[in-house]
Amino acid sequence: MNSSTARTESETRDVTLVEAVNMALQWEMAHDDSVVVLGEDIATNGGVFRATAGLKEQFGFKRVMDTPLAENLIAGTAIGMATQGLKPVAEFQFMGFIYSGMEQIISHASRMRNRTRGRLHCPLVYRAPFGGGIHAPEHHSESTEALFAHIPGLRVVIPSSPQRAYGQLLAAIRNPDPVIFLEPKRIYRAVTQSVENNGEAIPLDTCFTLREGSDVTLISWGASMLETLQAADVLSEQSVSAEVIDVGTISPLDRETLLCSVSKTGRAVIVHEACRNGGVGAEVAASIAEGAYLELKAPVARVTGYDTVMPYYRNEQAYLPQVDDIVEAARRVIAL
Amino acid sequence: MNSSTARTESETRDVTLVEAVNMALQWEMAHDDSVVVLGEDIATNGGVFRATAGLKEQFGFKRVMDTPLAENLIAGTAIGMATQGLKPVAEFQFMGFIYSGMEQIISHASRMRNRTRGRLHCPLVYRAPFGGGIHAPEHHSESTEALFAHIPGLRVVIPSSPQRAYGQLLAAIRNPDPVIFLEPKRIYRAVTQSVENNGEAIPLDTCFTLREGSDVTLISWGASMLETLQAADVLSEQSVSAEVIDVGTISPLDRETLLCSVSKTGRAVIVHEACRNGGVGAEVAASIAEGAYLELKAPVARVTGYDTVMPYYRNEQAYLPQVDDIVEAARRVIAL
Amino acid sequence: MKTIHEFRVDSTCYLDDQGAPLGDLPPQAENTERVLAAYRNMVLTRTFDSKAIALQRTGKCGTYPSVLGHEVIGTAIGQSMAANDVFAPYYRDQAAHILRGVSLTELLLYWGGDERGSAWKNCPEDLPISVPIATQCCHAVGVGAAMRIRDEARAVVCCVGDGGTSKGDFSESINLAGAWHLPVVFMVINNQWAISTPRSIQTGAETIAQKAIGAGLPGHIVDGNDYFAVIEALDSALERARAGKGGAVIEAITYRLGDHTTADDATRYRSSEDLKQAWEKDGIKRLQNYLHEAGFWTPEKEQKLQSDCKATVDHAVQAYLATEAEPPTAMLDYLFETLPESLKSQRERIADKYRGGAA
Amino acid sequence: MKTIHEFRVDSTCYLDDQGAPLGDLPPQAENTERVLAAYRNMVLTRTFDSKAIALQRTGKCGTYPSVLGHEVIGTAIGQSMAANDVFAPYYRDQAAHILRGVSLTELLLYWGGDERGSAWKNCPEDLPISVPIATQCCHAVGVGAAMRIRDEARAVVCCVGDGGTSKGDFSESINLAGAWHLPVVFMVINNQWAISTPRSIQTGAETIAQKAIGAGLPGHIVDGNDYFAVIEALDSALERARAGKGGAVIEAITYRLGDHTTADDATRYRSSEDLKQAWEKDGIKRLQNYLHEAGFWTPEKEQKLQSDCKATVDHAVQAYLATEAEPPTAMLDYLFETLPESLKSQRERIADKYRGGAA
Ligand SMILES: Cc1ncc(C[n+]2csc(CCOP(=O)(O)OP(=O)(O)O)c2C)c(N)n1
Ligand SMILES: Cc1ncc(C[n+]2csc(CCOP(=O)(O)OP(=O)(O)O)c2C)c(N)n1
Ligand SMILES: [Mg+2]
Ligand SMILES: [Mg+2]
Repeated sequence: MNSSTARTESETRDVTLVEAVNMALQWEMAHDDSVVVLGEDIATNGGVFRATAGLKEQFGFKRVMDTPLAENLIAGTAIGMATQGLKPVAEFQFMGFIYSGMEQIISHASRMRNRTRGRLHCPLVYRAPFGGGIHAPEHHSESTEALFAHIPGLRVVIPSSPQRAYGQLLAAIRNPDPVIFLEPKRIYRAVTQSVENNGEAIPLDTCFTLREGSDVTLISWGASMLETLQAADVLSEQSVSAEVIDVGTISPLDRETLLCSVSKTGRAVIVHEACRNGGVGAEVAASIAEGAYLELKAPVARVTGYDTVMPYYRNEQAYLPQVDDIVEAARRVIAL
Repeated sequence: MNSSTARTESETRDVTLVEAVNMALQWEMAHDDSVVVLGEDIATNGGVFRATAGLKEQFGFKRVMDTPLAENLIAGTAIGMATQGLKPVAEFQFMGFIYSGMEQIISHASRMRNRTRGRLHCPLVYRAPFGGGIHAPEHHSESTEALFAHIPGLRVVIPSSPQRAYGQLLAAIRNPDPVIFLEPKRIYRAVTQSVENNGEAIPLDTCFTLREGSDVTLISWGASMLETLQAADVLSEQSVSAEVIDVGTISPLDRETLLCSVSKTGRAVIVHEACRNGGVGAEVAASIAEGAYLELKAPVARVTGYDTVMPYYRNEQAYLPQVDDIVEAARRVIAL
Repeated sequence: MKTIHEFRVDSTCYLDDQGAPLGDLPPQAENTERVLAAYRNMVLTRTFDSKAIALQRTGKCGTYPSVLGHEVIGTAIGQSMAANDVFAPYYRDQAAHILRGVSLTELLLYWGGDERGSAWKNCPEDLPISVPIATQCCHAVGVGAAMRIRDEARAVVCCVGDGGTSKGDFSESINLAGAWHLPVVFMVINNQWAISTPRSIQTGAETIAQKAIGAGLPGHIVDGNDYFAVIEALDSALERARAGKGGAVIEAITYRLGDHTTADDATRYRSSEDLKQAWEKDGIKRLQNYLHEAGFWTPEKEQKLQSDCKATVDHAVQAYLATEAEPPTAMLDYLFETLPESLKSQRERIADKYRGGAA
Repeated sequence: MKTIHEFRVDSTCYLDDQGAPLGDLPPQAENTERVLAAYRNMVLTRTFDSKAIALQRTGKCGTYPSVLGHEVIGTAIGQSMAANDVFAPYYRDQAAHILRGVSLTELLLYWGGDERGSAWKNCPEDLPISVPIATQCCHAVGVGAAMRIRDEARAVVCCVGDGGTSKGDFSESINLAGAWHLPVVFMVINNQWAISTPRSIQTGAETIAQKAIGAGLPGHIVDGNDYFAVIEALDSALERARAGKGGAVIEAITYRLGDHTTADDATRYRSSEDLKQAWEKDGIKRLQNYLHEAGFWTPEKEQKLQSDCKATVDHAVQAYLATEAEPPTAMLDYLFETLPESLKSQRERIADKYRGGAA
């Protein structure tokens, strides 16, 4: 399956998260003819966030497809393609518009392998930018990753740095099962990182310990890793040593890394921007409370969005977890 | 709004859960002209489970509407009706077919009031039979209540007895906000109970303590209340006193009742048939571990379905939580 | 005001209700072997169908959707498709499945609550039975797109019921087939009912075929109980599709002669009069009469066929009933290619619990 | 093979690109006051539009979708609707909103990230702006059904873009309107683009109007830059709808003269040549020329109108800029009619945190 158009050589570049996504797509399409991309405005326009820029020029309309405006169709078409051995990477323009694709995702993508006892399977990736904080209109700020995390048969992967975005997206495309790949658009261009464009994937189903510490474990994913890391800095100035974990794949969940860390620190603070009730933080908290019961020195704290719709942008910062909130929660569990 | 066709008088009957649903619909349609019902096969056929039997005959096609086959349309049409002051009760034939309505439910029904700052709202009920154990084909056994519980602006109500079905459905219809009303079809006809057809609603947003006890709190909802109550019997034979709580409304969650009970018993076992990862049990467990940290004498246990697709019926019992599993979990937390 | 576009919906029928030709028959009628094979498949399907219902009634099978009234259409689908075409079925396509190579035992396993009923050995690329209505239409265009991306001369047949055409999946998919010139033939099986909901409630359109117009596809109606009309329409639509000339919508008109499924009681919502009239159009009887008149069929052959079919079905039923349930651990073994770490303890728990067999 | 149904799609245009009548005008042309009011609304809309873009460019407003090229259509909608009809808009309907009574300040609040921008005081039953494409179509038929259930002589106008017609919501909804004879007029605003996706990629159908055929509704095309064509089609469709004669689909053909939104750069995907040609069909200029020629308009009136519109817009902008953000607690105050017990502590937390105003 090595494409004749492959012309990518390993090079190291300083890139943003969204550029890393683009780089991974470009690498994999160049090295595997079965990879195709589809979605709204992804070909000629290169995607509204430019994640697919240049792909149409390099790989042509046959492999880079602007679809009609129908997310249910995008979700289902990708499934059909995948059963034929293609590896479709389908973009939902914003996570807020993925819901009409839910039936296809839940009833088919996640079940095709199980339903046919392995006869057919769905090696596809559904990409969607997600999260708030960019002054977007309503529905453009969703963080409903919990809905997907609850569906057996799906992987839900969330990168939080350019390097991880590159490596996790390659892994997601190569994974023989369906992956929901949620890109935190608030940090699409927040930082650049040097990424070697060498086609090396990094593992899924694993947490990443970004910083070691001994007093408390701060656990997050996606854009709020930014505030979580900042909170760790603030805590460190206050002589609190925080371990920071990026969950990376929120389902299936790497409970082992989480439990190891909490067994060491005895305390955990989970940070996510989705609303609290039934968020992924609930599963993480429940799992820690079950698995590290004896080691826990305080209840697991959750710093999350409120149980309401993300406000329009004038009030969105009041909804999003802030560095102070995380610091305060950490100090609270440590004080117990 | 008193209908001229009202001809219902209070009478007490022994009814099944599905009959209680029918009775509540009939009562409310007779007493409030703004209540209409719609869905697939609900009028002439009276619903595939007969929940709407007789309504077309009594109230006519204008208020009892067979729709074309499109769940997204059903969900959205009900919203349009609701903004006009009707109180639609829309049936999804099985929960497994609700997913194409997700966009309407998440993006509109749950947000209309908030979006318009109270100018418009959605006094509607989405009914769906849910859960496994009736030897049904694939997709007919879903328990994905967690997906709805995570959506701000929705109420998710689950009756577990004929009396509660009657009273909770009346409350749901009268509630000025959208309610997802999930009917545990495995116990649609499991027992009869004497229900007074008097139009009396019972409160939403509240747990029901079905049995008092002192050693452990067993928490469940829907069909698995059956096994949970049986487990309490078994435990009682073993001299373990179990308090049994029917959560009733899984969102918004009545944490107070749960915390009071666990503060007393010091132990909790949550039972649900949905898969474990990210199920409502996670939120309940996390909330208890947060709110009753000092009183808890053992980690909160969860007895749930496995993290996979509900198997086709030859193996469905191996998936569903059994009485033994609950008893075992209770004994385990008590032994700690 | 000027008219800028005009559209037509045509309808085809070759045999009258008794099976007598209404005029010239299409070339397909000359292939006697194929016509006879079609007839045999229809009878086998019907034999299987009544057996499956009987199994359900005696508690040996789960809810089952009778294919009564769809045998002609499914048979034509099975015959017109090439082995390397892909079938995107709905749940009432037994006649087509049989010709695609799905075994009767597999069909029974599926409706008998066993996932192995979809692990089809002989048509590995066909999509499994799709229960959520119309969702298979989106898969069908995805498969068609894969064929186009690879420049293959293959095609897809996608079945959907009259009810299913009301669901967005259908219109979104035919629209994509039109926009991308995909080799997908949509076969709408209009059996007049969606459970209890009559065709008149599904849509205000005079025909379902005309929905093709909004997608820029040709839409055509055939008598779904007339083998020659159905096979001709399919042969030519598939030929066009494989040749890169795009997809089509065919509306095959028939009547659901049975209950919706074994869980349904159709007498609650339709008259026995309608049903009786529909039986008079039965496509199997029609083709049998035609074959008789044409001299290709005899009562002896019929008797032999009936007993052969019965034997085939009985054999499949034995195999089905003899199939042990999968071990409960199977519920985790096919979810992912490799069981994730986090699920291993769940699998162990199931294995421990059911060591020595399911409960 | 026999043809059993035939369908036509018609198209209407009264004024040429310069605003000269191509023949007889419809009766609507005789209502000079209404025509002049239409013209004024178009100019006001365009004045508002450039101001909103300017506000966005200077950081005083969020992402904003220009209505450039849609003014004629929106104005005709606003005029043809009765006060007690219900409007189901999409997000590019400023011209119609203004006539419905939505204030310019409310429009700015909405795009400026403030929910109060949808708390419309003057058209309390109109549906709010719908961002998820085509979803409003389902609400529209729900509203229409409520009207029918109550036997009211009212109607609904539902707007959707050319892109939106690819989404199942559209076909499901027009299908219901056809099946239930609902008083809903679907106005498809075909501006040739869905962000970067040209009309040719949305569908293989020759026109969008023909999608109506599959729903059993009349489908008609109008020149969306010809006020007379649009208002005539709407007046008559709404009259029919209110009289219980069912719904309709109107395809109004125009061109999106601006970027998709202020976040978009249309030069990436379309040629300046096309854009230039589209400007030559501009409906405002056309109507202005017509009014001039007909003797109803003068340069002085034009100058006065321009400065009135500017003043009106400036006034609204001042009010918008002077509006303080809601307190953060508002995020919980409208979620339910009554705040559930379990959310009270969250509201208190917000109140504590932002005591004395938002951060
Ligand atoms: C999305 C979805 N909604 C509802 C159902 C329940 N259901 C099963 S079959 C059926 C009717 C289908 O009618 P039609 O498409 O005409 O096919 P037929 O059964 O007549 O062959 C319904 C409503 C389903 N399977 N999927
Ligand atoms: C369901 C959904 N998918 C995607 C989007 C993002 N989006 C916003 S506008 C738009 C294009 C709409 O085109 P069209 O319907 O033609 O309307 P126009 O903007 O041209 O007026 C898209 C894809 C959305 N808002 N909703
Ligand atoms: Mg049917
Ligand atoms: Mg457009």
